[in-house]
Amino acid sequence: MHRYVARRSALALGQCFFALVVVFALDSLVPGDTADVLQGDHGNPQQAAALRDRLGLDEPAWQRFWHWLGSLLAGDPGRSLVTGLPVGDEIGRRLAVSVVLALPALALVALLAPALGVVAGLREGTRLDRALSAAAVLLHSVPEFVLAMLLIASLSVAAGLLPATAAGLDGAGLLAQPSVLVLPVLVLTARQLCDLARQIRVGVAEQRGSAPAEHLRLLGLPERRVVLRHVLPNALAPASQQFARCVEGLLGGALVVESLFSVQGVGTGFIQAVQNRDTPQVQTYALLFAGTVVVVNLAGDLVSHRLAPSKEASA
Amino acid sequence: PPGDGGGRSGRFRAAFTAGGSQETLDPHVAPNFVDQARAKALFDTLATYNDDMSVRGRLAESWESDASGRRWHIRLRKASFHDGEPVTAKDVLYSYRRAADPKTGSPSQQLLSAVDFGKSRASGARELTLVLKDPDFEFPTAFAGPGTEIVPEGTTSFRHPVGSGPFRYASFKPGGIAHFVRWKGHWAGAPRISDLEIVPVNEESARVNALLSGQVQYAGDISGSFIDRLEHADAVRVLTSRGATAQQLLLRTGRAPFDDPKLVEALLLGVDREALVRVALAGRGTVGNDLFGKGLRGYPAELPQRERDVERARDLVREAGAKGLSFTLETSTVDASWESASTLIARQLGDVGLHVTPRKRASTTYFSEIKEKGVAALNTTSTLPVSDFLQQRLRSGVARNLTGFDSGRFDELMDRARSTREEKERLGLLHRAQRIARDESGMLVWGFSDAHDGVSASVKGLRSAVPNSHFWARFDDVEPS
Amino acid sequence: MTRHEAIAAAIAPLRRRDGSGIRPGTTAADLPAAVLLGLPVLVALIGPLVAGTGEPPPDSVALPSQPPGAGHPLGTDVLGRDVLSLVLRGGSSVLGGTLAALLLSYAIAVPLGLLAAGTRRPLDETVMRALDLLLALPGLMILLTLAATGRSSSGWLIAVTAALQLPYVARLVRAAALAPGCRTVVEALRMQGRGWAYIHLRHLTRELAGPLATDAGARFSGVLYLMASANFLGLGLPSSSPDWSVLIERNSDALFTQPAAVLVPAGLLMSLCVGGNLCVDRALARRRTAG
Amino acid sequence: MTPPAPLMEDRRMTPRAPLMEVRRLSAHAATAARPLLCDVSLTVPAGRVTAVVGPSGSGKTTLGLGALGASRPGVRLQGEVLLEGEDLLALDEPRRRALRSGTAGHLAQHPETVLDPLRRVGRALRELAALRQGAPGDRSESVRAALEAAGLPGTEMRRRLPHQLSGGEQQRVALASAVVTGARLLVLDEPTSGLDPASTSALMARLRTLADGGAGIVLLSHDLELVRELAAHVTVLERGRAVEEGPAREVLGAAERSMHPLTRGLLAAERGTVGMPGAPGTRSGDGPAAAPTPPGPGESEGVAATGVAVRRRGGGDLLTGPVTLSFPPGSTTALIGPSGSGKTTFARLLAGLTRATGGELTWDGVRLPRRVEARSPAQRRAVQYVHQSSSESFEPGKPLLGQLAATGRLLRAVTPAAAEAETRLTADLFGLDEELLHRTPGRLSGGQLQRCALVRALLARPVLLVCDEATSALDVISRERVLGALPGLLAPARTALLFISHDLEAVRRLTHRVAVFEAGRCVQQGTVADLFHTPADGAPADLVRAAKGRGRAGRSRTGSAEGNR
Ligand SMILES: Nc1ncnc2c1ncn2[C@@H]1O[C@H](COP(=O)(O)OP(=O)(O)OP(=O)(O)O)[C@@H](O)[C@H]1O
Ligand SMILES: Nc1ncnc2c1ncn2[C@@H]1O[C@H](COP(=O)(O)OP(=O)(O)OP(=O)(O)O)[C@@H](O)[C@H]1O
Ligand SMILES: [Mg+2]
Ligand SMILES: [Mg+2]
Repeated sequence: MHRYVARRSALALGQCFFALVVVFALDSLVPGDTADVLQGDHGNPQQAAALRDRLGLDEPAWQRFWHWLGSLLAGDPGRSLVTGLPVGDEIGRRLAVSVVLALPALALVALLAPALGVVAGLREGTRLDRALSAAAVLLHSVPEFVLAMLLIASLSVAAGLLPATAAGLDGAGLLAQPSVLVLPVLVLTARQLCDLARQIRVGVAEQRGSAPAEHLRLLGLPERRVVLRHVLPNALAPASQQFARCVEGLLGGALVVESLFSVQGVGTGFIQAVQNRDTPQVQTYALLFAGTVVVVNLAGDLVSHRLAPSKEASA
Repeated sequence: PPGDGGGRSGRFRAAFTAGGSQETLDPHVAPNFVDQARAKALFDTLATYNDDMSVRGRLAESWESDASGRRWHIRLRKASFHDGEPVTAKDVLYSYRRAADPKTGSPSQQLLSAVDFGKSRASGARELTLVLKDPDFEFPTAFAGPGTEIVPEGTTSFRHPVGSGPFRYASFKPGGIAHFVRWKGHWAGAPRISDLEIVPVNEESARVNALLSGQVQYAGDISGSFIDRLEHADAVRVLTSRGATAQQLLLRTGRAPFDDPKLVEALLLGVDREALVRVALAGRGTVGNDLFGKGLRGYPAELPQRERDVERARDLVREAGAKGLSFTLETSTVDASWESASTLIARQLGDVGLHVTPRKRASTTYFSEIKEKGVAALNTTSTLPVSDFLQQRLRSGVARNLTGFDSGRFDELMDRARSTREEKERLGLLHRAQRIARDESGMLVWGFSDAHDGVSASVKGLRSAVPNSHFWARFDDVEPS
Repeated sequence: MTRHEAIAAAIAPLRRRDGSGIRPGTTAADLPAAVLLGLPVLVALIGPLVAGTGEPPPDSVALPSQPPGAGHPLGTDVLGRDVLSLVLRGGSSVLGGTLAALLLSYAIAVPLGLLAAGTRRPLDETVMRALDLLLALPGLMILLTLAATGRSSSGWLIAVTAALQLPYVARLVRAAALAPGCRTVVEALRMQGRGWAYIHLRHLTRELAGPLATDAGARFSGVLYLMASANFLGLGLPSSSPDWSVLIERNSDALFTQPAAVLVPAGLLMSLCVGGNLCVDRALARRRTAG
Repeated sequence: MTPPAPLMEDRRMTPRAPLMEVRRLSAHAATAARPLLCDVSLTVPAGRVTAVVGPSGSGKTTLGLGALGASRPGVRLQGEVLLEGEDLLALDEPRRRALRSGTAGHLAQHPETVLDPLRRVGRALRELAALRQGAPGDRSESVRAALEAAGLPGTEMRRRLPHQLSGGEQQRVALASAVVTGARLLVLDEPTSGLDPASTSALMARLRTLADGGAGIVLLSHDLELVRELAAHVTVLERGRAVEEGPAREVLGAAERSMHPLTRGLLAAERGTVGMPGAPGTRSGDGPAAAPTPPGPGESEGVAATGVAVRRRGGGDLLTGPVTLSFPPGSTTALIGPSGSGKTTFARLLAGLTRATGGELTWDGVRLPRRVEARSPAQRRAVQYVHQSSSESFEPGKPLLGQLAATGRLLRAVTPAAAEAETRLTADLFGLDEELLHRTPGRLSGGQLQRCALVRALLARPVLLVCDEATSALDVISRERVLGALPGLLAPARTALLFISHDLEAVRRLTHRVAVFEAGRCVQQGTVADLFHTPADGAPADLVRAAKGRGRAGRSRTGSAEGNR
């Protein structure tokens, strides 16, 4: 086990590095640079030259990459080309916001998905199951912006119950005003929840009739215990991987939600960095995402390793 | 809670797009609306633009030139910075020199680079003379240009900016809310609201929702279908400034196939401007006549409207030997209307026998890309003084001449106009130059789209105005309700 | 070893208590699902015949985003086109594109996942870690790069969309195939001389049908909207295409002024997803009772 | 012992009140023409063992499940099942279960399938113990007692996951799970099928103690020896009908005294003098198999294992080995040894299903790849393995005929029609009706499936056939048929046989040479006669002693059965 973890961790470093290289290569394939972005439709060649000189954009691309990598290893991911501020601060601020948003969503998913999945799976084929399944798929297939806009229009604009956006709030601001979180978290949760709940539902439906479950029933174990102790663990083993997907989805993929609610999170931050051709930021975000993916997957693998028997007993 | 912080407490919140902003309070680096709104609150300029882009004084009480149009004498009004120091001629010289430095990156760098700072002098605490390298009787437009704000002499850091504008700096986090408070010592009288917060909200729908739910009292830069929604909401008013943005189709006259004037003319005749305004702008705009600045000072309003003539256009295409020619039309999401405009233009030109494929490019680097690439591109320009526009976009060889228009006659007329003291005569020359540009420059101005901002119905004191002009984002006029 | 038998128990053909199971065979409960699924498919297939595939002439262009009214039973879209005729014409591309991307990703990911779930540990690690890499790359970055470098045809979009799904599907397949992979029956088939293709593609994919079908149901809408937003970046279909997902994205700003332009195509897609998923559920349940 | 003392007293005081009563129970499957059970009645008094015997496929498992108010999918029950006076079939599922809870225990015929693969033995048992015992301390004690009752003393087993157990160990863990609830009614379906003789004797003793403690036991078994030893009352089933019932010593006493031909057949088969008419290839006589003729010139040397060993991934050995055994053509080898001694591991290693970590496998001197995937079709054909849990080795939902015939098609390139004909023929030799072959695996009994698995492997005409407990699920008649038919089927291709079994009788009859495993080592190799006359110390000696002991017990059965009552 320890050897496995060590090997995977070494691999993880390699993966992150590879991701950085690819992202950098992609980034340099895209025409234009930060100077172009900053100039927009005004500005002139002299200004552009001065700007490139100041930002160090006239250095060859690979040299910039190595410089950045060097300073990263020294613990400093550099300064944003656009704002000139330390990248670490900017991303840290946005990460705090994303985490404040993602944690409640994650908690909701972790609680509700098994509950819904189990309820529907145990009553597979009944009207309740069909209703829950239809609702889940419906929520999953509504375009996110439609869902968000309808919620905002009804709950914030018309009823005035909840704030419509999180405009201008940082992580601490969000915590101080939790009502702001309600709608974004709801929209964010809806999709992931449906995904996970449906996977658990099939798992439960398959497991509830399995031979071990039937055996426990024959021995007179109450259904609740059969479900909790046998059906659920067996159904959750594959779902743990899906849950890992969820974490990634919540951290990075919450783009639509972040922009619709004007949440200053890493999703929109990354998009902005890419659009602004802000290489140090893009690279740092890439590292953040790659790191998250790798760690979450490793965790998912270890969990399912614990939950499910190993693949081969003999070497 | 929603609706909190309305006018009653004297706090006013305004939402703007902030994507791509450098997130600095340096007024000389102010490319975006949000930067300009922040600069307008903290700083003053020597002058501002009226609605027709004529210039009116602000910090400058008066200005006049000598007979050559080279030496401009300026008198400042009595005003002071937030730290109590008076605004002096030295501050003006320092600010202008800074903005004229290409390293600073001011949008008005080109305008101010006309000044010979070696010869320009402060002739008193509130008087100065700017000496130009070349005569220019239209020079005062530079006093009102964006990025020409007056900062105290020697300022290099804008962490805690000091200006002479109606609001004082209170706090600002990059990417977050800029909080300013009323400055009682402003020369034009203190603003009526006590606090101004400028909130960055990038997504348009979020700005609209924030406004509708009362989280902000002002939402800048709203386009397209959201206007309909706001117009139907009781709690909200829409400030519309007509024809604020010139919508253009740029044809590279220097490159094949548009090096053939026949083809350029065919396109001018083949585009249905009215349909474009009706559909792409949803009727919220006016039809263009292939010239910039409809309704502004110096615009030749007497020219007849150019109409679509499919037959003639088709003939011209045939004559140019370009039947069935295909080319790509560069477009982007820079402007909300381009998506439809490009589709529609492609279809309209299909009628005259041309095959046009829109090609979308990234919005942030769009302008630098179309400088290098492509033969046809969409473009917008927000309101500027007409002479500045002609000078900067259509003279041969200038950096922002995107069509490659190169006409000795045009350049000569422009030079003569600039050195003509008599205003009427000067404008006459500009008219003549514009006639040439209209037919030959390859710049097809098909319409002028309206600009919209939303405000809460309860807000008083704000009026609609084109961006760059005096009344746009003039939050010191807002009355607390 | 015996572990194989024990693991088999976990996934063993599933026994159901008498009477509690649902009855196999088609019942009235299938009808709503079939209708939900059938309606959009029908519109997609027959719509073009009804509406004709050509673009309407430019002078027929009306005001954009008009609510339903005379001449336009469903109003107009942001380009001033008749929503009804767009909806009738825009089904096949969305279904075709999404299905193509999905099928492509499954065609590659299922064998990869099965390969990883096989007995060769190094192979497993290589395949899975390589796919992790794909997972670690921001998909948006790839799409933007494609758009910026001019590789904007539908083929590229489908390929990239499919590639972006690979790690997810492969992981799911691997996880689900791990246990059945060492089932006694699989060993027996191997000994019987059955080839890799038979065991994996026929036997194991049948075992995997449950998780896979569920995943595909959910993934369908994900891919759909991913491709729609890629269209918006300038990839794949032009933004003037009548494609349902493009229509939704394109008219999103007019949700409140001209809801029909968004809600009608979205409704059709939702009906497709819900109907499809419910049918899958039913089919799986039936298979379980029958097995 | 498991049931608490006061209860024991209770039951003793009212010995006549039946704990459970099955009245006119019928079972129908929608797909079967005739009922699986037809009006079967059964009374299970407390403190007694009631046995049900009958040939494979006669409905024992169906009856066992029915006695608990349960049934397999697709099977409907009719009649009354009274558990402590309440009719289980009239109740809804939760009430039925509440009634069973802590009262009834069931040992499934295929215990490997009913253990939760993700839960460690100890935890799974503790949870069941909680049905009866409130305090955690008591639960641990119940678990300990149950494991001991099942013949798995010590705490080591508790930490294992089911897949880390050998077949016999799984069987005993499943038994522990049936008794740990403190059940007073135990339905045991083939409790000894995977056990070695020593464990069987131990189990017998423990079951007797349980019965003495007041438990009512339904014993479904084909092991007549066991039934005679334990049961007071026996019911003989044939094709779902109870054809004979009565006190065990009378019904199973002597062939001559039995009323029904089936019973007579069973008893005759037990003694090895088969009276099943028209069974081709049967071979009477109980002498050991003849020594194989040595390979002729030019004939292959067969399959051989040299110094093979298996190490577990986390360290530790499954097969401490190294084991060296060769299987020349025509040879018959038995592999015996206590449960958990590594027999299955060795067999799977030969088949390429478990990878050897050391040593070499050869066929005709050519190295055999360690993994079955890496073997060529000819190599796969050469070594065929019949799984210990053969019932799990079929594709669900597909008719068996096609599945079995595929071997011939794939490994010997026979035409499908010929392969099917061959399949039918071989199946018939083992007593499998053609009609059965058209069913899907879920609709066959355990013994029927076991024979199908054997047929499938035989159709490959292998060089070496490895049978892992190939007769464990068979009743005496079927076993007799299989043992009788096997040599004839092996002869044409001079197939070598490796026969893993706990059934020393079968070993003696079928094989010439024997290898005894103990704790992953091969501790004795030699002819069967050698083993019986001069067993080595340790496992061989124990096995022989246990076998002889059982034989003696069998012969003095009447007395012992009577002595009990
Ligand atoms: N994955 C595993 N991890 C740990 N121990 C294992 C594992 N698999 C098997 N064992 C142990 O290895 C030993 C040998 O098992 P094997 O199945 O070969 O025994 P066997 O001789 O076939 O027994 P039986 O007669 O009960 O079938 C047993 O003690 C078993 O518990
Ligand atoms: N679902 C079904 N449909 C049709 N026939 C079935 C079904 N289930 C079982 N059978 C048949 O019912 C008969 C009784 O099966 P059961 O498993 O009870 O036999 P058994 O006495 O336990 O046999 P064994 O000793 O081989 O385990 C068998 O002939 C079997 O083929
Ligand atoms: Mg049975
Ligand atoms: Mg074994």
